[in-house]
Amino acid sequence: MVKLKKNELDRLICRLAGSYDVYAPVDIDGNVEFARVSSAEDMDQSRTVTNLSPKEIFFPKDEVLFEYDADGIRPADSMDRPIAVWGIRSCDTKSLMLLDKVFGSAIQMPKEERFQDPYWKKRYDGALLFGAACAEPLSTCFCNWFGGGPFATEGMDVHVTDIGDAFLLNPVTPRGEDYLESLDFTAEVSESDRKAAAEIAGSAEAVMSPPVPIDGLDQLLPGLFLQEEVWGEVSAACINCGACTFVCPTCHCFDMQDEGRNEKGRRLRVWDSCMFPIFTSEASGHNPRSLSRHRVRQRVMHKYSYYPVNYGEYLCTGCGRCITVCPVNVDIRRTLLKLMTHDGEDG
Amino acid sequence: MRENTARKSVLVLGAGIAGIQASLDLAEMGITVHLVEDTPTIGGRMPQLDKTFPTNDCSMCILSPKMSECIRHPLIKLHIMSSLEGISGEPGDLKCRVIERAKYVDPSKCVSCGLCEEKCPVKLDDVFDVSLRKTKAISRYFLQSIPSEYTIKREHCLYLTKGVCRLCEKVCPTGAIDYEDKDREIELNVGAVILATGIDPFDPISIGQYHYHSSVNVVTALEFERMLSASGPLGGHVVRASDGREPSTLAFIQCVGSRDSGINRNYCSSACCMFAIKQSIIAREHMKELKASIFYMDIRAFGKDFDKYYDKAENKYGVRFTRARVADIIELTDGSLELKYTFENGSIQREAFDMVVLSTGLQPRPETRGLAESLDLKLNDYGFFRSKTFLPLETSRPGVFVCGAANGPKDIPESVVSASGAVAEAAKYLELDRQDPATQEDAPPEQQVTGERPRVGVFVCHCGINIAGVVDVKDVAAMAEGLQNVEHSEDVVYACSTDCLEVIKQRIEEHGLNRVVVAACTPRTHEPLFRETINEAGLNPYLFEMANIRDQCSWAHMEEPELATSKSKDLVEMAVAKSRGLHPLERLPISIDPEALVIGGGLSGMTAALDLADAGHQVYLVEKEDELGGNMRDILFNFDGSDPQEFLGKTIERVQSHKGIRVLTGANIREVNGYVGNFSTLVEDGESRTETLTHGAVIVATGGIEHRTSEYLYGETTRVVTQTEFERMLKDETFPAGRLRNVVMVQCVGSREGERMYCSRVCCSKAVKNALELRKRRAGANIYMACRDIRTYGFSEEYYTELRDGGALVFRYKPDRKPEVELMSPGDPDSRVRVSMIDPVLEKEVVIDADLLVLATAIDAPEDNSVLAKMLKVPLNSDGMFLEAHVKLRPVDFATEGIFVCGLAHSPKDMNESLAQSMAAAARALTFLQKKTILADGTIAEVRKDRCSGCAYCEAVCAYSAIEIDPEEKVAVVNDALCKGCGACVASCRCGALDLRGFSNRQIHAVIGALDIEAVEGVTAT
Amino acid sequence: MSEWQPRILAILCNWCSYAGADLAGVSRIQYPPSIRVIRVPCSGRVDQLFILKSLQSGFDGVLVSGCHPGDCHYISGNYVARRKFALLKPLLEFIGIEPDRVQFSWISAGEGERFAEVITKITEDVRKLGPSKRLVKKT
Amino acid sequence: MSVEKELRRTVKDLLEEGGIDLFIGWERGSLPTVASPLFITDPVDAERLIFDITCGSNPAVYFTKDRRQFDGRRVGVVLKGCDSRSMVLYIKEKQADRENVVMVGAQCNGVLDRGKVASAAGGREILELEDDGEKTVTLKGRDYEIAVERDSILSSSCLSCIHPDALECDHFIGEPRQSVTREQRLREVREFEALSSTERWERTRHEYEKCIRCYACRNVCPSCYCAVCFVDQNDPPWIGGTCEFTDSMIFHLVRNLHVAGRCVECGACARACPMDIDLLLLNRKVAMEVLERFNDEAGMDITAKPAMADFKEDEKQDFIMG
Repeated sequence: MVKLKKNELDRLICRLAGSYDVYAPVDIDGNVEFARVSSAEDMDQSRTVTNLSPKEIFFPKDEVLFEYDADGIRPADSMDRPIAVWGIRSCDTKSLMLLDKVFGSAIQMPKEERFQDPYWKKRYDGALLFGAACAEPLSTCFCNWFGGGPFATEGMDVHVTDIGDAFLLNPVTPRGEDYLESLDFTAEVSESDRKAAAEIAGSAEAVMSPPVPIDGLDQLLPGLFLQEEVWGEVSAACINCGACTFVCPTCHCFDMQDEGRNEKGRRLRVWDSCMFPIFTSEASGHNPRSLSRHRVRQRVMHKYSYYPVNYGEYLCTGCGRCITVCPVNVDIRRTLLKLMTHDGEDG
Repeated sequence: MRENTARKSVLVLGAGIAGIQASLDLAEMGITVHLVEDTPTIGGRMPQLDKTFPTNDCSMCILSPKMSECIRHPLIKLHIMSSLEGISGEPGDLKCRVIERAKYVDPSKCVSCGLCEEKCPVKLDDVFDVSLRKTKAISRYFLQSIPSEYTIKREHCLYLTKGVCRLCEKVCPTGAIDYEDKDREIELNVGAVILATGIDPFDPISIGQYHYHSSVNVVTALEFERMLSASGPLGGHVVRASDGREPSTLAFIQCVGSRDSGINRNYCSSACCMFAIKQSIIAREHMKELKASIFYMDIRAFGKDFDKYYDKAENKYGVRFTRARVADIIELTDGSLELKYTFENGSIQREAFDMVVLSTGLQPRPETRGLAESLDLKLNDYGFFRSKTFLPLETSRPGVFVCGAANGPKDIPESVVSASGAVAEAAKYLELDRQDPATQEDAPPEQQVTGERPRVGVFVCHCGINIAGVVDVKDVAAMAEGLQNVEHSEDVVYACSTDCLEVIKQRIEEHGLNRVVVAACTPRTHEPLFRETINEAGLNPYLFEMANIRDQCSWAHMEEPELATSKSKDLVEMAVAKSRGLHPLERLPISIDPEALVIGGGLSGMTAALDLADAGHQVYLVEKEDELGGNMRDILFNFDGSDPQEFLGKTIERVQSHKGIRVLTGANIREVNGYVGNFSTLVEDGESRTETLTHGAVIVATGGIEHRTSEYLYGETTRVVTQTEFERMLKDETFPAGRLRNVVMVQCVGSREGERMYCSRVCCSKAVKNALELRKRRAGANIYMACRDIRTYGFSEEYYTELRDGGALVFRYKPDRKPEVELMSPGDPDSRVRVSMIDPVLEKEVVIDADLLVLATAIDAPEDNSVLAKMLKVPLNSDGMFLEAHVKLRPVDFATEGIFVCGLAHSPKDMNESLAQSMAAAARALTFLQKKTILADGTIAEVRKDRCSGCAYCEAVCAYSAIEIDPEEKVAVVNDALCKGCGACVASCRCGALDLRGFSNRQIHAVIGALDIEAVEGVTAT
Repeated sequence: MSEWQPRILAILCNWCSYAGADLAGVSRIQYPPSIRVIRVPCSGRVDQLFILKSLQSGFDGVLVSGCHPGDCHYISGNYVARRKFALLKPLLEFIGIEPDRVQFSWISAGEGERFAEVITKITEDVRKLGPSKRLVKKT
Repeated sequence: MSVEKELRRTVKDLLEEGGIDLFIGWERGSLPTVASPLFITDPVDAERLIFDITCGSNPAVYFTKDRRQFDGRRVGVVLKGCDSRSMVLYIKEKQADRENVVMVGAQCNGVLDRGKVASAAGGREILELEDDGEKTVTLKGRDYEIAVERDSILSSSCLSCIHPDALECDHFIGEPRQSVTREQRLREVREFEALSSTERWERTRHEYEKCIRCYACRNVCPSCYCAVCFVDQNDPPWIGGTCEFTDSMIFHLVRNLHVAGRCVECGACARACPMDIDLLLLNRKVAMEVLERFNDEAGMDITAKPAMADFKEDEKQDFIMG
């Protein structure tokens, strides 16, 4: 572990920018989201949870997959520099790990059939992630339901604790360790530094509400699938705006779109949302999820049943963004509790 | 055998709007029409007009669709430059001798390129543009002539008259000139003849005081119309011929050649007042500073919505209306004109104007007399074909009918009405069979293209040098070759020539083309031809698209060949883009019930019912009162002495005994469902029994009602009566006790003011008629008439003159100073009344002690019109009268197909006019009822139910009630039979649930995105 | 080619404005070769999206022309259209699209001269503005 | 009697003997700044109802969610002025039947803009919120408490609201409120109009470049109830789905035009936007044009045809080339 004085942060960022595209939380018109930075001054590290999740860095809202014309297909311009992120919270680094299971290596497949999304891998595989410890968890934070916590380090290369006048940089992976070793402007960590960090961690833990045990939810949900009434109840207030899916760090559904005329054009991948009526509209015109309750059910099932069945863990990290952003206060925690306590009988 | 063909055809003489309408109606009923026209084009007078009153509709805009429909109709045989020389035989089997004059241009070869006209050395005054423009010896009658081929005026052609020149022959790229062409005489065997020979404007050259011959700034109304016309010789920019200056003051002089017994024009030309008002409004729109004045005797704005137009001219456009006679015009040195005019009180004023427009009246065409002689027809005193009361569309010869202005001045809608009416009359001599267009299509079997990849063929036309002289057509064709899905592309000299059409068919075969694009002239004229061609080659006609690279490119960019070429390429690329998305469209058959429902058992309803029943259709005649007859029961005299009641009695008897008519009296319409051909109507009788009638058409003849006034002490004494009551009094001789010394008549009671800003049209003539009748019965009575304008239009003018000549006194009052009435013996129910009013001649008050005060009360629309209108989904105008589809050209139709209107339900009109309109409504209904099926257009809207949210915006914007929200499914449903394919609903559908076949969202999208427009960098504004 | 030539999409109703364009040609009235015409049955058919899409596709200007009020072949299609244009035009201007890029006119079948004038005017207006950039999609 | 108390009593009555099967109102949610919709069928639950500054979204949308989901039931709903206009619009657009809706208008004192509240709290989490109903709102967090001016955290749609009270309603609860004048309402539009064309363009671009095409604006909008939004249709592909600026801009322009004469200016779109795009400005501009040109305001007159389904022959046509 090393210590970085706050006035040296800019130096670190500049150094990173020398070989990486550096992303960090930035205040854009009052919204804090991850954006490219070239110095520490661009950053706003005050938010525990940014408005938008950093998944967009690795899985853009829209991206050109390839262009085509009469002469054939050309891959889209490829980026040549790796990505570094500063200030990413543990719920978000965890979410990247979850997404990597989908895009990086589909582990339910036999090895030779595993699909690896080159667009994702190009960005994620070489990324250097400086995670930030959460000194002030929010009332909407529920990472501890999923084994996380304000000082969790899963998915980070370096874990960073703000101790007031300095950051403590703790390597989590060899990549992180290598990078820290390459720095010549860090300081030794003192015992009091460690103590300060531990105190911060302790009080952060204390703020968190105790986790609700949700073990077995993935097994329980399929049994509720056909119980229309309970889904009607949990979806009654939902207006299917989809904002939850767009701010969610783990939602990753996308749509393929072709643009072109005559013999040239391009293929794009854009974010989609299961909240939209069109989401499962089939070519025949039939839509198996034409009702709101079925779309809400899909979102819950995907996160808390289908994914865990396939990949062994829930597709949710408890960041709480969906709770904050919802215009009608649909709180996923209440939804899960409701489903868990449902007596299992319809009507 | 021979008789059969005769009874299935009609000769229509004259191809103006009346002739066109009559031909179209007949042809739609399955009758073969020989349309014989003297000039080289159809269209008649209307193409000369700029705008039409009272809607300011563009005349050509509304006429040209009818012209193209007429020329394309397979049952209409057009004989241009032809004349009818004689008729022999009996009605139902008439033999007509027709001479077709030589045209000297082979229409099958002429491609209307215009090179001949350009080169022709003979310059002539142009007839169409009333000599304001020059034309050539080889020419078209006017730019949009139909047919569009050129003809030679032999009396002016140098070669034909002097044997030299032949320039046109040299330049003609298709060898169409044929100097050897000869006149041909043909005999046509027809069941009936309809004369629609039209009318001429009065030539003011003979009226010295207006200096028309000497002052260039004095013009006739028709000349002024051409000046106003955007496509006219001045491009719509009115200037004085003397100095090219825009006039700032303008005088219209009314009744030039009308209402003038001195020159045997003792009739009113009926249209000139409105014509002048229209011209003053249009001129004012062209020239914002213009001050227009109209000098008149009476403003005769008697038609539907005319008075509102008059009011608009006066109050919105500041047109000055001056009631004065122009005695003389003096030309001033600067070319301006000083008018000397006399007011009613005899005072004289002088005023200078920049220009003077003579509102020339209408007179019979000079050929009429000769025609009448050769056809053995009688003319009236003024030289119009003579028709009789009760038989407004018949001539003196059975089997020969007349319409349009040939038997008296008419405006456009009246001409159209009389044309359709004449068709209904002619039908009595014809053998009508119900047509079935769905089974008549004898096109070859259609190739299946759905699911196939588009294989587009492109044909780029040179049009001689019309296109190729500017556009590099080879380059365009080569570019097209490289476009996606284009299997074949070539340039052709004349795409529309017979041999090239064969080439197109061959290429379809050779290359397996399933879409065809022709880059040539305009689809407005040529699309039907090419559609037919590809259809002959087995393709659905809708798999065709045109790029207009002549009219909208080479002709418009003659100096910029390179840019015109690149524009042509773009247009072709866009057309190819659209063609890829073209789908075969089907014209779905809609079956038509042969029965008809006529609502209203007055004269109009009965006449329509009889015409329909005579044509073999079952008619339900529904009358809410207990007996038939309607308002006609109150008409007891006619000008000519004929007996209206006798006629009514006969009509009722015919109706009641006709086995094709079921009369339901005391019955009310409760509900109407369905659409053209398939209506079902719930009728309830007096005892609340209901019955559902099914029928294919509806005629609305619900009539009008006499306005109930409370003005002029009506109801307070028996000596104040309405004209209707007075007529009864005359008939029954039940006058009030005592001598009838003074009878005062007040006109416009309830009309032309307040909520009735319309003229009730019949009251002036009715008052004159009753006054003349009174004079017969009480010779000593003094007759005083208080009026605003006397509106005895047409031939009624004679009787007005007769009344005045007999000593009746006419006072004109203004609406703010109406005649005042007081009871002479208050409390006495039979009190005489004292009437005081201003005498405008003496300019002082006159007081008359009247033994009888007769009020000309207005005609009101029945209040329950609105209920019926809602059931039928048809509109009412602001006066509560039924509003037709188009006030000019569809005067008895509603926008909703299969529903028609006639009589007072439409607007106030007299008996003969109601008769003509009822016949017209019957004929229009027959155009549907005479078909077993009609074909819905292929270009109609369609619904994607899964996208529809049922918001009903489509329903609200559809002018034809062709789309509705299904009450059960709550999504839009298009009625294929009613949809006209305008696409207003489609563009109003936020949900993208609607689309328009043939102009689909996908197709238009493809066209918009067809061009690869390179981003231009580094160019800034210049 | 030397000078930049604006390309303007003209959406014309079949019965009046398209006929007016034909008449201009028949009368050999000359106007700039800037327009590319789409024929539609009625101005009422014009979806506002057509206009926006045209700008996005790179057209430097868009003209929509229909029948004069009262002249509509379909009775009231142009009135329905007019309300749409009445909103689109100020909205585009409001967001800062040069007002002259999108224009509307009424041209009758008899107004060949006027058709040429309208095209000349919109071409000059657009030429002054230079190539369209603001709503053009860059790919 | 307080608005809430009266509301509870009214709803209880309606459920007990007013012949309604369901009532849609609000209850306190899991966050202090946003209330949660409450669907009641049992009169006892009326006690849970609240009505305050946090009842932000437009409850009319439930009538178009899952098209005509309430058919066959008589439904009561508490409505702010804007909500009532949506309800009227629905009735005019055949999305609901007047006889099956019991409209309960309630005195509206404006609703919160959560973006503004968050800024007022400096990004710190808000755990409690107290509204004095007049001037001040107090925000409390883990270690702070601040009083902020009420107007400063109200939705901008409320600050410019000219119809705060439900016009068409069967019951009205509370006192009618003073509304702002038309000119105040259009202040921002006028100010924007006063800028140069280039400036307007720059600002528009800046705003709409933020769009992430999440369609939350559309999805919360009571007037956007198409089964398939044009932007989701691919036959034809009306408009690209990318965040490329012109794609986004055209999406928003068309949405503006699609809600022309239909937008009730409830501000739900702006509040739902995760990117805080100033969506209302264009809506207001269009509403202003609709009013000035067609003399119509969305959802105000239950008998009038909606503006874009109507026309007058002699309408202003200043935008037509002379």
